[in-house]
Amino acid sequence: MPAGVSLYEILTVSTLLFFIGVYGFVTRTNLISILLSIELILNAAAINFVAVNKYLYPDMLQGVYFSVFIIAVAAAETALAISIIINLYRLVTSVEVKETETMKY
Amino acid sequence: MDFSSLLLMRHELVLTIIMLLLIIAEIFVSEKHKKNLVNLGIILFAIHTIFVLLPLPEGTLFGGMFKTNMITHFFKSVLNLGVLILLLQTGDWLRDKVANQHKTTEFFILIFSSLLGLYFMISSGDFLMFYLGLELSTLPLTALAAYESLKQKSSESGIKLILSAALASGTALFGISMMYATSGSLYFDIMTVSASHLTILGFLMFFSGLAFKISLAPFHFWTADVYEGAPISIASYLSVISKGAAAFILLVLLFTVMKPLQGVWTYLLYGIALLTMFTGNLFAIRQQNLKRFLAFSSIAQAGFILLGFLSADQLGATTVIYFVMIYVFSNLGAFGVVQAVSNATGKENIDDYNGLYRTNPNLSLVLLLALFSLAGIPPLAGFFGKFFLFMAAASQGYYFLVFLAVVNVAIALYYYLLVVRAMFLRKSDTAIPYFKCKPMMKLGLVCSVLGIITIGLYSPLYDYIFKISISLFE
Amino acid sequence: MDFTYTILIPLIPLIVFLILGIYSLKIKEKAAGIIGVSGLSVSTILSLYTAYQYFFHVGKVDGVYQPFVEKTVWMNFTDTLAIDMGVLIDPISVMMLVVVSTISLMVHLYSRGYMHGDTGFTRFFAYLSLFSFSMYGLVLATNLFQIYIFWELVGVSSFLLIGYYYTKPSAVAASKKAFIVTRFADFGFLIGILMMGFYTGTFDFLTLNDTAALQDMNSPIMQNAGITFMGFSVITTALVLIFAGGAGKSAMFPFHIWLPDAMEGPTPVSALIHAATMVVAGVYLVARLFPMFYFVDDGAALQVVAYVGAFSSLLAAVIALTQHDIKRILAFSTMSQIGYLMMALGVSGYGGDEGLGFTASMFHLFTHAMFKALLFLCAGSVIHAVHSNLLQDMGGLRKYLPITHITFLIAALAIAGIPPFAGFFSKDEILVAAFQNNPLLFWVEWIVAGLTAFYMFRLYFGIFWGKDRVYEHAPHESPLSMTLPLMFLALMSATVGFIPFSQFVSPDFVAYSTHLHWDVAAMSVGIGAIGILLAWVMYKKETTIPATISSAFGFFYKWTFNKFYFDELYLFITRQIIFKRIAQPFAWFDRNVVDGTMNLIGNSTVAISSKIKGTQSGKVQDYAFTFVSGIVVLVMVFVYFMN
Amino acid sequence: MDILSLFVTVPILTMLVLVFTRNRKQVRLVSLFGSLIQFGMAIHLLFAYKTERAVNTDIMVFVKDYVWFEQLNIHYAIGVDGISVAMLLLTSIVVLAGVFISWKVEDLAKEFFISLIVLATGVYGFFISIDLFTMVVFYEIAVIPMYLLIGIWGSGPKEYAAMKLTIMLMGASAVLLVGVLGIYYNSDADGGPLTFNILEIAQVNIPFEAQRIFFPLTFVGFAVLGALFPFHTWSPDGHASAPTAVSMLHAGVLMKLGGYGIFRVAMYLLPEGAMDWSWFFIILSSFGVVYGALGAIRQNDLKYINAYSSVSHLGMVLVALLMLTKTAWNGAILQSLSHGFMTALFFALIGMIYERTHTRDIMKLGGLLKVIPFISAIYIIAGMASLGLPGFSGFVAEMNIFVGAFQHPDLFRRIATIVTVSAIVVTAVYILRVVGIMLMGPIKNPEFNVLPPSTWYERYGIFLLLLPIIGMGLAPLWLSDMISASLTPFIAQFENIKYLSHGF
Amino acid sequence: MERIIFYILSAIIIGFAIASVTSRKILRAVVYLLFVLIGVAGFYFLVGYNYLAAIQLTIYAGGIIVLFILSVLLIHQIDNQMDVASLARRAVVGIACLLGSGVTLSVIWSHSFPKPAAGSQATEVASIGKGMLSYGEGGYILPFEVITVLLLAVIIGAIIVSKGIRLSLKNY
Repeated sequence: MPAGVSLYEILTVSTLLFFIGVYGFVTRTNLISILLSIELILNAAAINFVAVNKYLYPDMLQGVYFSVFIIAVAAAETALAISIIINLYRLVTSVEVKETETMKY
Repeated sequence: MDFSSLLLMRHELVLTIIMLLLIIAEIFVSEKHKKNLVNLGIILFAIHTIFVLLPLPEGTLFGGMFKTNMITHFFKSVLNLGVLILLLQTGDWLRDKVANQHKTTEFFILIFSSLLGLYFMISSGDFLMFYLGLELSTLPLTALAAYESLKQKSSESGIKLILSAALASGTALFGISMMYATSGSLYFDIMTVSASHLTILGFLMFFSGLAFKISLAPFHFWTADVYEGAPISIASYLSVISKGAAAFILLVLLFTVMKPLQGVWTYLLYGIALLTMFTGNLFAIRQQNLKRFLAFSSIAQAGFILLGFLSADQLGATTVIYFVMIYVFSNLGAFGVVQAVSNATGKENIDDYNGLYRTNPNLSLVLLLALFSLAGIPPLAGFFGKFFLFMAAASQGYYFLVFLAVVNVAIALYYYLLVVRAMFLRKSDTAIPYFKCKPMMKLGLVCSVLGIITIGLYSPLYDYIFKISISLFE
Repeated sequence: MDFTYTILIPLIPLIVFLILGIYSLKIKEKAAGIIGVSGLSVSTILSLYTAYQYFFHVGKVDGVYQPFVEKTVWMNFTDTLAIDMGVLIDPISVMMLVVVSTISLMVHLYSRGYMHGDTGFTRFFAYLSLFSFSMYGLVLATNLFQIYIFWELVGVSSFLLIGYYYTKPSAVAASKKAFIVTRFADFGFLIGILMMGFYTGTFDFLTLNDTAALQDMNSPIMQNAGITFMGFSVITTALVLIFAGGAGKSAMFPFHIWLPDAMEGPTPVSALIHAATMVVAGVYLVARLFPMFYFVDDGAALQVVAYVGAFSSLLAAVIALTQHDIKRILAFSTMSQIGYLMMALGVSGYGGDEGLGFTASMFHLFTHAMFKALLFLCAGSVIHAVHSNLLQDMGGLRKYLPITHITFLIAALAIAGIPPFAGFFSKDEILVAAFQNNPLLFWVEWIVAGLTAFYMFRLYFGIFWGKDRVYEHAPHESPLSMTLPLMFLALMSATVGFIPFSQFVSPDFVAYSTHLHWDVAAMSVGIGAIGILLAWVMYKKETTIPATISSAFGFFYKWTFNKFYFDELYLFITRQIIFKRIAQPFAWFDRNVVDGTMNLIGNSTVAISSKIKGTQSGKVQDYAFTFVSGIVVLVMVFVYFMN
Repeated sequence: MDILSLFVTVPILTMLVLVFTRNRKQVRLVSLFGSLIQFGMAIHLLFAYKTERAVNTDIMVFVKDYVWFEQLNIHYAIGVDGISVAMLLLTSIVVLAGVFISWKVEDLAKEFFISLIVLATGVYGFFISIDLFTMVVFYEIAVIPMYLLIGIWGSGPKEYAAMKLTIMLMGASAVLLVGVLGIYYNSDADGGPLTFNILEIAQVNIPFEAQRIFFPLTFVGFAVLGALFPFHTWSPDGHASAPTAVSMLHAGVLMKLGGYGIFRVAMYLLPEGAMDWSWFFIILSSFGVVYGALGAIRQNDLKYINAYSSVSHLGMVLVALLMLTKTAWNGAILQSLSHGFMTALFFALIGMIYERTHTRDIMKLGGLLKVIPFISAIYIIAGMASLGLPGFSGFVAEMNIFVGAFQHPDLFRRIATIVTVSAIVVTAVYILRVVGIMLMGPIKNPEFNVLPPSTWYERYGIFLLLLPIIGMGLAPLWLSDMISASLTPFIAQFENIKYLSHGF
Repeated sequence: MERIIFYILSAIIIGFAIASVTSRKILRAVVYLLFVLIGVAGFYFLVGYNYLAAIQLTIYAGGIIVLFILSVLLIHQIDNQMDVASLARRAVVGIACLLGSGVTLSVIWSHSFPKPAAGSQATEVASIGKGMLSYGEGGYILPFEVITVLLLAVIIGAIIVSKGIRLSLKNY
């Protein structure tokens, strides 16, 4: 493990990353950029798994494998989301979030 | 391990095979016989449902990643039954509205893969399988929610669902990583959960992921919009099958892995249950669109389910499973009628149902029974489920919670009666004219009505669940 | 000798009532008359036979009349308390049997002529039979609850008979008034019964009147008499409340207001119910419980009876002076006479000559029944002839209605207390009793005697003398069916005074003999004569004296003419206070406050639900924000506040 | 099949047959036949009970107990004592009369009778069950059909009334449910097993703290159905909008569930709670007695008048129950029965008058006695019965209540009693007001000069209800003895805690 | 030395993350995200999980980012400015996120992790591949199979969502 780098610092980075993602998710006005923020969140989780695995339970690779699957799922998710977004774009020629507020109350 | 033990995965394997068969059939069936694919899919699934009813030994596979026992087996069969009824109700819609878009097989494959995900989630032995099952059960549904790609609402609901789902799973992952950090493993059997703050943090974030699927307040907002936009069958699937499965797995996890955190999740569920019931009911009161209406009612129902968790004993577990089962049938009945009417006339508003009884008495009766069962009116099954839930909560002395819950029952009865009022009391010149239900739809509705009437009165079922649910506690 | 057969006396009218009532639309007038009269005559014969048997053969055992009781349990309350049904045969009940039977039979006969051709003839006879049944039951009652039961039934039949002309609003109003006022009195009666039952442990008259127990200070009854409830001795309170019930039926002040209006009923009814029988039920009730009234608390309750009676008689007599409706005049005279009876009971002692008041009261009840019924029937005959109730429309009728005229005169003399007519003897005894026990009351009643004579003869002269009025058709004497009862009753009124009553009726059932007190007799006859003379002077011919006097007493006249505004007072209380000030606000409160709260709960739920709809904004980002902040809040709660 | 379960199964079978009927004629005949059978069973049960009681001294006879949900200790347990037998008789008679009265229902006749019979089933089941769970089940079964019955076949603001009634009663059952659960989870106080069975719970000494918490819940839960003072508002609106037969069943039978449940569950199982709370509820209910009567004075709608008088009469039931003396209890049961018959009769008559004149406003009516003498005469008789005239059931019941209430020595109860007794005057006022304005007096509206006379089925319905009123009134002994014999276990419950020593 | 690298990496991650959620040009946002991902990959290298880092680079940087760019191009969003949420909204959300991260961090820092167990698993590709395909304890063949189904389902889903229009247009 990297000398002098404590688990706390890594977790701090991931936490910040997570909440930056959340911030993006909530404030962006464009569906695709919301997807970007989701990637940030997922990465934060992945970093956690790896770090925990490395620092605490290095004898098994559970965390690492988990991150691998996270990445795969993230890819699938993104693909599907983008296809839906594009479909929406074909319907209303826009990918603004405000296009998706017809159903409410 | 020898491969005969793969038979423990009978559900999953058979379902996968069916999916493959459907793909092959899709290739070989000619253009004009595409409609028959619907029947094929339903028949195959019916076979599957019956076949997997065979009893099954307990066991663990893949180094503890996949666990199966009587109760999971039973619950999977319940899900099968539900999906079967749902498919029966959906068949006509697929055949008449969709077949010519070459989407039938895909529909089945997606539904089945989502169901497969639920299977894996239910019998997952570690967080990884749990997470994959969750995703596998959610992502196909997002596609299905956006199924009617010509409708903006459909795409909108798809987007809302997938974005919320992604956020939820992201949060859940973050939580899981925290629990991994504190409890040393991702395998349910190995991990040693301790009630430290970090664990609580992780647990709460992970819980939010499941709460999203069960649509508990404040993680429920997606529900109504998605239901409204999605095809009715998908809304029905979301509210019945996936919600039920999620409730079940939550039960399993809380009662086994998270047992050390009971001090936390008891209060958590106490608060969440109240919040959910009130939110669901208060929103449901003023809904016009029946899909939204049912969405909120199902949120309220989820709130009721939580009452059963509070008595962390076998009776509570039994009651929850029992209630989920009842809920499956009742809700399927309601959605079935809505779907039948919407297929025939495209009307989905409560006001459109004015005077329905005088034109379509049988449909109205089915809806009446379903709604009364949801409202918890004896002698329909819903009453028994609710009463037992209240008993479970009261057994730990949460009388005040029970009181508020029953007040909610009264509120719920109010808006269920609004629908009944429209159907029975109101007279309308523009009432929906009489139309004949297709045999499949009939079959589906009859099945759900049978469930609604019999499950409550037939106590041996409860005893059986009680007997097999012991495996949660050893 | 057992008197079980006396059960038939009430039962026969009941059967008649059922027959006539159920088939009231089918049975024709003639048949109805025959059925009714024959049924009642059987009862009458039985009653007279009973009287004969009781008084002259079996009743008296070595100088004391023994009560006979036949009863059976009707309903159990507690181990001790129960309602019995049965007959109690003792002097006063037998005496009442005679009175009721005689008058009732006469009225039945009379009505066949009076009600001739009326559409509701059968119904009328059904009601009459119902009343007779109830009255008999009341008379024969063996215990407080039985008497209360028939008490109510009497009230209902009176209600039905007053409201007989049910299309006439005034009649309906009168019947309602009569029933409700008496019902209000019965409220007190019932409470009294309840207290009596609780503290004495029995409703039975014989047990209650057990003089030995009443005189023995350690007997349970007297023990309980010591208990006080809201400040008064419980038994006394109970007795006063029971007397209140009697006052209601007997139209004593302050419950008297229903009686004048009750004259809306057909005249025979007034004669039967509101002159002779039902109105004296109160007197009978007090007489029934006389030993209790006398012994408990040294007759504290009895004092109340005496003063209420005296005041009522005075009040009624004064009011009667100025009325114009002949039936109302008679009604007030009835009230005043019953005041006499009550007063007499009130001043009576117990045992031997002491019991004179009691005897006198019963005696006067007997005679009064005769002549007052006669007066009413005569009035009926007059009204029948001139089709009006008002004095102004009458005059000089003596030549048209000879029989009525004579009989009326006899009755008037009787009530005025002129010897040798019946009223003289009974009234004389009453005055004597008062004179001996309570001079104040004596003087009051003495004046009342004068007033009575005056207004009765004002009536007499007003009707039969003076000059003719314009009659649309010449008045003619009533048919025989009506005059026959008149003559019979006239005979009675003339003669019954000579019955040695004290031989039969006395508080302790011991026969004793009375003798005339010349001084008192002279005073009463004198005042009576004065009254008659005044009336002669003022009313035999049309004079201006009445007008001048009434104008002289302008204010007082106005008050008396309006019956001292009691009706208005009660009307004010009911309409203004109870209806407007209480019931109306209650109704409002119910609609708006109670029901309002319920509706408010519902509406507010709906209101809340539309308030919070904004949170379901349809913006997926807002959902996400709630999602995450929800987690954060939960974390904060569980990490920081729930350790 | 035991004799009691028939009371549930026969109506269900009737329903099933009704489902297959084709025209209105068949519907009528089937439901008439069914209710006749129920009537017969009730009569038979009455005599069977008397004979059985002679040899059997248990608290309940004909007891049957089938395990239903084993793990939850839920049984289907049934049994009757004198009280429930009387109630069953009442129910069967009123149902039969209701069928007669609603002979002419045109619109959706089949559905109408089916819902009517569902209601009846619930009531029967409630009266025979001695298991709290089944009791609650039947309670709600009985309540729910009211919504459809009022909503579909009602008049006036029927949707509002139906919704209000249903929601208020269901809210009440909410409170009740908490109470029942509370009782259930305290039924092991003596170390025994948890149980829903009333007879077994009665043997348990439930701790006082629990009793004082759960008594009010149970009491109020039932009392709303019994029209306790602040919670009575569903009843006027509901009755006013309901069709005739429904008003009859509702006021005649359904509202009796309240008093019966209070007696059988709240007071029998929680005596100390009853002791502790009785003062409060006595105030409410004795106020309600006068309140209802005064409320009736100012109403002009016949049904409103009757609804408020029901509030007053049933208030008397509650007062009597809380007086805690045997006689008063006896009176309470008798009052329930007699009010059941009387108010059903009233609603039947009101329905007939309304059918003929199409108004229920007494100010518009007048002199009916001349036009429809039969109905009017019966109305007067019913009125007399309702104001407690001797010879009718009302008198018997009220006297039992008053005497019994007076047996209780403490001053507070005395005053409450006197307040309650004062209602007899007010009752007379509003009854006579109606009689005077509507039946007597001149005919106000020329078109009411000729009205159709009463038909055969109306007469049958009327006599069915009138006979028991008079029967109870003339010969109360056979009934009141049967009931008071069944009161001993209740007495025992209260003597266990020496209620006199609690005092006030 | 490694420490400094770590700080640089985290600076890159955080900085570009912020940039990518704030930048008003979507393409730029995508590129910033790419940098973030690369930073994360760097971190994986740093902790010695080279295989994971490789996957991160290939799938994420290689696959997903390209997907994003393609879609951005597809919907002609390259150079138009995205309008941003109102200041108030951003402020509220920002504060909330700061609060959230504060809470989380405080919880994390207050938690004392156990000492790392000695010895470490071999992390070269071969062993990972074996683990990926073995079905015993610590074997990941089942998830591997499940993820294939997942991908299949997602592909089909993507197909039906996007395939809808044309055919249905033809049909309507």
